[in-house]
Amino acid sequence: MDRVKFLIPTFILFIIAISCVPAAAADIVADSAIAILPPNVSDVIVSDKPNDPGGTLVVEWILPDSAALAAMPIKGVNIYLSGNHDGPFELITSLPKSALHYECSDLQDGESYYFKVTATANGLESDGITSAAGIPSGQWFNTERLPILIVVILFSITAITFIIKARGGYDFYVRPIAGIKAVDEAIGRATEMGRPILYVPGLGSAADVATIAAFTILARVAKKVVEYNTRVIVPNYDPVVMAICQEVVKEAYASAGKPELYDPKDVYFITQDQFPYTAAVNGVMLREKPATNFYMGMFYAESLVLAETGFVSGSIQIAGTDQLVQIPFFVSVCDFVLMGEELYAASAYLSREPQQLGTLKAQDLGKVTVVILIIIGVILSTIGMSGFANWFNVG
Amino acid sequence: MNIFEKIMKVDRRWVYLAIGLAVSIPAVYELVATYILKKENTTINIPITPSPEVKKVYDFVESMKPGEHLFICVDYDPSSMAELNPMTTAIVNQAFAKDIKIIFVTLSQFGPGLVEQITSSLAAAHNKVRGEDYAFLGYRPYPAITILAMGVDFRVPFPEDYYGTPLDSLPIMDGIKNFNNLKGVIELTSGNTADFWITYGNGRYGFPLALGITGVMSANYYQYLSSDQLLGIIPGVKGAAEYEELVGFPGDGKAQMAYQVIAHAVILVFIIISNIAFFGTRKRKGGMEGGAQ
Amino acid sequence: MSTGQLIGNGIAAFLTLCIFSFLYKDNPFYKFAERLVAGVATGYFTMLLFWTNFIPKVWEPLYERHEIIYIIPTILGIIMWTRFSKKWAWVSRYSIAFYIGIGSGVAVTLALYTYLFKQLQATIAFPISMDVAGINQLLVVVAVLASLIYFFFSTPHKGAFGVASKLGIYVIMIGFGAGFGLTVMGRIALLVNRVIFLKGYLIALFGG
Amino acid sequence: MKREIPILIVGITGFAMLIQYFIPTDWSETIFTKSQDWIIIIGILSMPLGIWSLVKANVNKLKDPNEWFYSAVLLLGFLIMIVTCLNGENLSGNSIFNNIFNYVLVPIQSTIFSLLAFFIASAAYRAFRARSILATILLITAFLVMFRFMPLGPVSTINAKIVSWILQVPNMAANRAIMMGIGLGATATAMKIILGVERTYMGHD
Repeated sequence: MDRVKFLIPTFILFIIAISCVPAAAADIVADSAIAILPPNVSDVIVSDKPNDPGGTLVVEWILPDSAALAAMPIKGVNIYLSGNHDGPFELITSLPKSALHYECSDLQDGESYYFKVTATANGLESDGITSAAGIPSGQWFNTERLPILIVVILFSITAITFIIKARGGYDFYVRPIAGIKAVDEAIGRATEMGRPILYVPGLGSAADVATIAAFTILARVAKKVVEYNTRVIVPNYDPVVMAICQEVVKEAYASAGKPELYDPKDVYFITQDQFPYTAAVNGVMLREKPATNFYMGMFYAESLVLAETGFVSGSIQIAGTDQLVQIPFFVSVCDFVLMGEELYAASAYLSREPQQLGTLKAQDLGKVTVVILIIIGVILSTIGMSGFANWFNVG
Repeated sequence: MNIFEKIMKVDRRWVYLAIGLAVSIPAVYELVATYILKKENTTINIPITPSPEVKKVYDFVESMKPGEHLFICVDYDPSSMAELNPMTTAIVNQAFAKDIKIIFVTLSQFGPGLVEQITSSLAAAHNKVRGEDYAFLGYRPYPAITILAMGVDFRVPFPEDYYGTPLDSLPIMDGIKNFNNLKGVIELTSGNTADFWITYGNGRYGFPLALGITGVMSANYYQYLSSDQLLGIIPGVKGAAEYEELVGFPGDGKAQMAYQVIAHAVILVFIIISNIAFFGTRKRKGGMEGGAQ
Repeated sequence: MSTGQLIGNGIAAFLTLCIFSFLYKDNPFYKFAERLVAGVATGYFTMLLFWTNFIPKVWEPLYERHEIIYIIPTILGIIMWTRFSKKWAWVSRYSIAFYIGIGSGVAVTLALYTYLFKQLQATIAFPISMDVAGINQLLVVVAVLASLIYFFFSTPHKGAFGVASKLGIYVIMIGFGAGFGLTVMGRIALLVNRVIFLKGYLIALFGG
Repeated sequence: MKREIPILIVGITGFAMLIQYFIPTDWSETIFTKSQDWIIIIGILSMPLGIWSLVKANVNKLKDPNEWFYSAVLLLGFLIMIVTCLNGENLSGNSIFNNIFNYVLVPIQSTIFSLLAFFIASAAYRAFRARSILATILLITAFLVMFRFMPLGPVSTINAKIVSWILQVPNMAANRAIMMGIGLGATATAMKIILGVERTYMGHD
């Protein structure tokens, strides 16, 4: 409604402005002392800034048609602010003509504000258009992020459904993954050779999901280690990660009824610096000669240094990481690699608990959805409807 | 064990030695040439074919007229200097030689030192005056916010330049309000600021944008070439060397290129040998089935 | 180079060679450098964290600004020390739980946004057409779909599904090959820097 | 008490951070920044655990006739860094602390990093053999990408075009698919942790 109310006068002004232009141009050429004001801007609209904590209004305007204004090129706009429709107005900013909107912040939520926008040209200023009242307010929900919320909810519902189904005895097919099958064999091999197992949980912190996935795999490895009566060495980069690894390994010994065999010296801290840590783990590999090396979690440039040294010391190597750049190096050097999502799937595979497998099914349904969205999205983009793609640009 | 099997199982230390030698050759050559042969120019001249994405950046700067403005954003830190400094130097050399005016900004914490280092040496070489031929506006954190603010007016995030002079008193900034008054932006980065320049810079204000990035990053940014969000990319030392070749100022990029080419050649030769040996052993095994091993 | 720098760089050059000696085989020099750097790095980071994190994030808010709320994380942090005791070690789980809870809560939306939504949007943003860019886009879409199918866990990779998943792993391998090949340049550059450092030191020592 | 409360804490904090993402208010922002700060604080205050582990292991080794020297070096390096930085101003400038950083830590770090040049070559030598279709694809792509460094005139020009295509089409597609998989996997794992389905990190009692 506000828009319409303002469209009529601005349209009239616009017509006047355009009809003035040839005359104005002529006048300026003839006698620059006669001041003709620049034409006004139009469509000054004030709105609350969406998805913000409050206190900000957005002012938009439309500049006069530049083609008709060759003689009086608009330089920019001045923006004035007042608490009353009739002023007094205070200049708050001058913007170049390329600016199409202005965000005015530090305002009081719930108060009415009026903006006057004037056009400037040749050092002169138009009399300006005053907006309707704008009232800033904060929002409780970021609507731009709605797509993510929908996905979170759908994903949770699917996962919970499958978990419940699985608890009820529903059996899922899961395809074999070589790297996961190799875990048990690798531990058996260590026992035969009488050598320890090295488990490197990477450089991530305990707040990184990949590291948390690494804890789960460690739990499984430690359990097998106890079963086979061998030894697992876990050098750490982060003290919190170390504390959790100790807990996980200790638990494996306790649940097998051999708590006295757990040696806290085997799960230890080295240093919180990437390459000194790498050098020390290299040293462990060459001196302890582990039969099997596990690299699970987040790895950066050290991936290849570790994997090559492990190869030299003759260990079987199993790696898993979600660091895209490092996967090629693990793939080239290690015997088995869990690539990206497989690292996360590994915990479900290894636990064999039905509820864990249930979430794998949910992940797969997620992929089906993604496949469908890609097909629909590309078709829509191809027929010129790019709005769909922007829906995923959640900011 | 025949020759192929020996090659297949060659001690890794021979590979290490080859790489070590490959990388030492240019260095040793330089030492010998400088101190024994007393030569002036010790750079090994490697013929370089510029790739299309680098050529486009060069052509873009080349198409600018004297007095027009170019914006260069130096967003890397000293740890990636080796890869990125050569390309910055080459671009600045080209622009200064063409009397193009340059505005520098950095969105990296350690950037100011780098910019000062580059501008002070190159400006002297080209007789350029700070404030007239080039300006350094300084460093601001929060890249997205800074880029958006510069799109409105450079004076919003940078009321004064790095040296405390108000922008309005700099002759070079006369009539330069925001990106619209510039010909284009070249972003040199070793981190995620490139994403901000693509999304908030090119995406919002539509100016021509070129990237100079490290080799490891390059795989992720080629997609923006096909979608025309970038006009060109200079990837790593190789891109820098190509740029230097185009500009005609041989510098650190070309000097490093000699090491790179030899080392890459060694690795490629090893891969070829390894595959010849692999097929050799396979064939023999097939032919000598059941025979003595 | 000043005498001080010359000595400093001499130490640096010696340590550089100690690390390189590892390429031949493990030896006392490497072991020396390895242990030295582990000690120095731990000392360095301890003091760096102390001055740049502990002081502004714990000491100043609590002791100087009296922001009572900071007692909570401080207690959670101190609780971690119960791990020194066998009997009370379980108390540290409270802090670990807090740590992991925050981490996974942030991870849900972050992973969806950066890994899923951004990639999805980038994949579908461009139209397919009959020119080079359009055909490339078609190939990208097909390749993305095939690679996604490779990661299906709960369906046997047989029949048409098997063909797609096979194509997917081929595409993934091309990606890995390209990733490997692209990285070589940066790694060689690192070694070149060390060689140039040693060369510069030799020149400073004998030639300069 | 030992297990249920921690799992409850994980659930509450995880759910709170999840909800926080959708709420654009000031206090929601504050919760986010504070929580990140608090995690850092827990991390810093956990450092003594790490230092204790390192120091104890090396003090024990001082009695070992083969190891005592190396452990002494480690402990000495550690102590010198602590002692030389008891004053925060020594973090930068021409202090002993900063000089050890520049002349010991930095060169060793960058040398270990540069070992990658050797390892990448030996890995390429061993791994890039045409053993299977997959290995062959890996080999050919890596070969072409590295081959772009060869200064061979027209051959290089054609190769540059092929490499450019590889990077823009299959390489990008592979990266995107792997990333989308990671997105789903990480989300599922994080949800399992928040819901308490995944709790191995906690141990029993």
